[in-house]
Amino acid sequence: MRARSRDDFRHLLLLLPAGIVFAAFFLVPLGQLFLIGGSGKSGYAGYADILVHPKYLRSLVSTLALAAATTVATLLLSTTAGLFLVRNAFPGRALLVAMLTLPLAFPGVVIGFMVIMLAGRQGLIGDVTQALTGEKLVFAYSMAGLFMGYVYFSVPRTVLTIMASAEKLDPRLEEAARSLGASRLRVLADVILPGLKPALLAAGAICFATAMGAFGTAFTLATRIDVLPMTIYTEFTLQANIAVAAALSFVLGAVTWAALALARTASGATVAAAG
Amino acid sequence: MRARSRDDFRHLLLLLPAGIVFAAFFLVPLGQLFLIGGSGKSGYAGYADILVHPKYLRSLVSTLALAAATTVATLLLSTTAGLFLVRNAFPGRALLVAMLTLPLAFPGVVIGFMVIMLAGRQGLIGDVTQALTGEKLVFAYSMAGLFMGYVYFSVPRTVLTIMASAEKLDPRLEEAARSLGASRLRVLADVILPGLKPALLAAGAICFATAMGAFGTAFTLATRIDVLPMTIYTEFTLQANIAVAAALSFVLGAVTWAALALARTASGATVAAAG
Amino acid sequence: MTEVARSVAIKLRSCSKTFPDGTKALQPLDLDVGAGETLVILGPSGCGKTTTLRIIAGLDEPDPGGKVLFDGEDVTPVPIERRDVGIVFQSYALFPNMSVRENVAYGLRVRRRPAAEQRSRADEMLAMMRIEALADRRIDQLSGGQRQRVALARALAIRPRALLLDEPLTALDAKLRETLRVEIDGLLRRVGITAIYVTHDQAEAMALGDRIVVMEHGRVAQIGSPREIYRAPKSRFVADFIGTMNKLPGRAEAGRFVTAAGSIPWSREAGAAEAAFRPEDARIVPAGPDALRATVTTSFFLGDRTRLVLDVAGTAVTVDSSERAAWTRGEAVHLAVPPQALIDLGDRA
Amino acid sequence: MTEVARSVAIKLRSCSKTFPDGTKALQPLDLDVGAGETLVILGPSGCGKTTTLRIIAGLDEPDPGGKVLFDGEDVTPVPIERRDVGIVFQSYALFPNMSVRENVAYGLRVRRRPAAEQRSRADEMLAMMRIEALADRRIDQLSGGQRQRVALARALAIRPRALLLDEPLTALDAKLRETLRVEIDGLLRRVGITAIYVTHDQAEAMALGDRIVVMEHGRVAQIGSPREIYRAPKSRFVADFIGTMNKLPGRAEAGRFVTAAGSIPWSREAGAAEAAFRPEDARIVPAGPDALRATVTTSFFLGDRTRLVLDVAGTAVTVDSSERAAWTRGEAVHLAVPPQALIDLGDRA
Repeated sequence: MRARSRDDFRHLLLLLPAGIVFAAFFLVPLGQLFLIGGSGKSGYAGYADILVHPKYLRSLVSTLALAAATTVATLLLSTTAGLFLVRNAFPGRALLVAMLTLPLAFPGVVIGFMVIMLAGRQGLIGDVTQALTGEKLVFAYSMAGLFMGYVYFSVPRTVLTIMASAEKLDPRLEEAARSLGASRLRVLADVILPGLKPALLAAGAICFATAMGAFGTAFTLATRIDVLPMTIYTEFTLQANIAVAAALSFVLGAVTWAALALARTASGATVAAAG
Repeated sequence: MRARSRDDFRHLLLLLPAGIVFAAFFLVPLGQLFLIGGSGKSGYAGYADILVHPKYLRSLVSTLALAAATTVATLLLSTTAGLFLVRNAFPGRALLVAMLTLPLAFPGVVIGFMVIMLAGRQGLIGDVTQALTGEKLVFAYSMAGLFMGYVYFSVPRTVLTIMASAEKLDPRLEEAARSLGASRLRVLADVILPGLKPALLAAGAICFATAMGAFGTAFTLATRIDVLPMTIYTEFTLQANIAVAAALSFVLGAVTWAALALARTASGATVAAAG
Repeated sequence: MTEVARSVAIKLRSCSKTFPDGTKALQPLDLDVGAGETLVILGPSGCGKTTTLRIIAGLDEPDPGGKVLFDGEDVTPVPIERRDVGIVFQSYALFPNMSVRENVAYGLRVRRRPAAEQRSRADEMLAMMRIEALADRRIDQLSGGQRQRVALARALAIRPRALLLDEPLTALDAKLRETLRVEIDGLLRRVGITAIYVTHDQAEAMALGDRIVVMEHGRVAQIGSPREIYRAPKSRFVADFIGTMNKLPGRAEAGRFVTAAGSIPWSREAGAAEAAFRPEDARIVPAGPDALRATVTTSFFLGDRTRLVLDVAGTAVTVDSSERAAWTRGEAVHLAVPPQALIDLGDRA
Repeated sequence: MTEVARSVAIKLRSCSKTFPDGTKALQPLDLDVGAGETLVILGPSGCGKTTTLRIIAGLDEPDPGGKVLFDGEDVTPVPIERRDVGIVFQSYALFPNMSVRENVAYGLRVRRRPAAEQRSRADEMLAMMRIEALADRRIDQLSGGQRQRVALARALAIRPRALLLDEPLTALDAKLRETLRVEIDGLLRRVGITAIYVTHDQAEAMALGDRIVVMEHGRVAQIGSPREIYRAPKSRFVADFIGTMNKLPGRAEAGRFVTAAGSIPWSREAGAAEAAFRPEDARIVPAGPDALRATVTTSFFLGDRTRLVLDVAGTAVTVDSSERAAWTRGEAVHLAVPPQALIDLGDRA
């Protein structure tokens, strides 16, 4: 498909108008978003104001922290589980793997709903802790609940990615390392984890992007949770502060896009975010 | 990694507790969701009630219709654009492809926000149509706006998937078909589209699942839009109708999961949904 | 005998090819292929052999001024869809979404022939390739050898004017490659179709070609029958590329070739020269006036012969011996090369 | 000479292997490998050759009762990490996240040797494989042949007690395979390490092995030197697997072997028999009392010889001729096989 003569594609020129419409379709909203972000009282300095205004800065920092924590926890859990599932054949393994994909089918609202059922005021965790310690543990309506929901949502996809990658690792690599005297732990550190690196980067980036942008879960848990998508929603819908909402949106998009681009460059793979 | 002696993995048994916690972590919330779905006035018949009660049925049907329409429109647009981008080298191509990934970085709330900026009361489309026809076209606060937002969000990922797949098609297949006398259109129908089928199925399933479950966009556009995640939110948070919300969640999850499983079976690839 | 081919004579006239990045893949080339002839284009990767094939097929256009003629008719502007040539690729290029029979019938389906004709013609082709039993299989159920047979059947089903094969055996393992080589040879001779066969494997080229075109850097290095190319290579490149060739530096003088390890008879004009010869033409002999002194470096038992690597005054020389004797490393031996086996590759550089 | 190896004698005693699904991959096997010997295990896929290698390496355990002895010491329960053997795989198995030098030094790094020693030892090994210049390359910048040289250097850097090679050349192309085969042969002889080399390629086995173990269905079919195995195959399987073997049905009677196409001298006890012989042992001769009548089916010019396929009373017989004559399809010829070249594969089934 590379070195073909130009006129081979004469008929494909017909697609050019489609290409232009397509580019416009994408670029116009983005451009407009950026322009509106600079349309507030302080003009384009509005972008800088975000970093100065404590309310917005807090929202940005806590969202980043939440996304980072979710990513780390998800990768730790998923790597352990993924390696375990690839390396061990046990009855029910296929069923377990199939069930892993179930949470993927639930929207953020339902995930939030599940968090409340588990860690809410009438939740299972509350009941169990009350029976055990006399005190009711309730953390659904906070960052901890959001963290739990995001991890719950992200682990399945990450486990699947890691399993697919682990299955493709050449077992000979591991055997060669062992023949050279490497212990199990060294094999893990020197062979297996480096082999999984592209998958870990890709899955981590998607996990991070999802956690940065998810809204349904946060909204279901509590309207007071101070993450960026909630702040944007509040500024836009409830306070009609459109310029700030646009600037925040643009910053959120840029941070997420940078994370995805970084992972893409590091892993060489195509990484697509979920929102 | 297959035929290995059991004790080779002695140390991996240490992971077993992690495996059990992991399974519990996933299955408990799902199980509880199902139980709560059957805890309403009519018990497990509550699941059947969804299909009888016009309000819920309407919500289910319109969500399905929206998701299906989004999927079809996204695949049509993305296939055209993806093939065009793979087959044509032009200045700025790399930049265009990089920009394609931008919308992936924006959460649903921001997508909703963009739709309002384009097709809302003060939107660009309204301004343009007023100038041209004297009448202002406003469709942001309806299913049409939601459709536009979802397509906007889904096209980039789908284009990337289709481009990756199109680049892997063996150009010799196409050349063989041409040597046998096939015209361009026949090559498209007999060779290229069948070759893209797994990618189309996978991308279509993710697109469908995303459209089924997205909440932020709908919530930003209008609280009156009657899609399933909104209905679930309303029943759960505003009307405290927990059993109905759980039953609706379970049905939504089951439909989405079935679509993903179908695509997975048909394409043989691992398909993961976004929410 | 099934009617399979409408063989044409193919001519290329000053066909060159420059890629968009400016690389000259092919220097202006004239080539004549007789109707029914099997012509093998042989060369290392990047020598322009595949480009030549693609120009004949109509997949690439020659630079302006180049012409492709089928039986005298100028087909240069005719796209591949209407050139009526069968192509077989290294990667098989079978349609994975069709059964074996549907693959073979595809050319007729495109031509809107009746379904019954499509089916009978496909089955006839499959029978010719002796894979009737596979007609209803999916492509991914076939082995590499079976796939290439299907690809041949598919290319021949449209009664092409020529059959073009681009490294058809390269993806197969050694044993299968040999089997299929014999089959393709039989098929091409039976069908009598004009065939152009591109390969980098000299054994394949020798076994299959009526004539061989050896290419180097976008130019023809030599055209000739397999025997001519093997026995009388015109250049160092051809000599090195085809089979194993020993090259011994020395001086020609007074009807002898003189090296530091002794001299052997050779009538060539006097001067510094390089004598080339094939491993199977040299013999290990008792010491004598017409033999060179040598030391055994290695010996490999290859079953049907023993391959010796000798040190002849510092030059490594390979000799194939069918004798049942065993040699040991470091053993001193004597080497004779009959004068008629010596090839003159020109004066030493 | 670099100190490279601490060669051990390896013994297997009644090692069998049953896979979890019940397949018997290996029947109880006894095997003795001398210190410094190169033993080639040869056989088709699934014959148990790789299983045998993995048991010696410590990657697989033999079924209970089997024992692996290194210089008399029972290493059966010793895991591969402490068995001190070097392994080279078909897939190279180089660590892609390390440079060439880091790969070679890895075994010493694991053993916590000083950095300077790691580096000097790695460079010494790379120099031995003549790839010093590649020390700082990334693995994905290397060709297949270079990768396998790095893998050899890495395996030898730890001064292993034995070197185990699992089809090390199978992933390379024909020309490179031959080059590297010569190199590995030189290396093994120079280093004098006990080497066990698994392959399915008989030419490789013949060229490299001090002794060859031919395996079939998890059992040893024959053990012997390359010459013994080629000249005196003990079974039909070995005869078919090593080189090309012609098999002609007939009757032995009164010092002759009688076929429908004439008879040739052969002293064997009378009875229905099958005479086997190698393509290079038969000769095309003028008609005579000790020659068989034959018809030419095909002839391939292979450069150094011509391969003829003959029809001898309905049986296809392959003959290699180094004569410069040309034969045509259908030509009647006569075939002589010297009696000492005839191999008796037992009475006809």
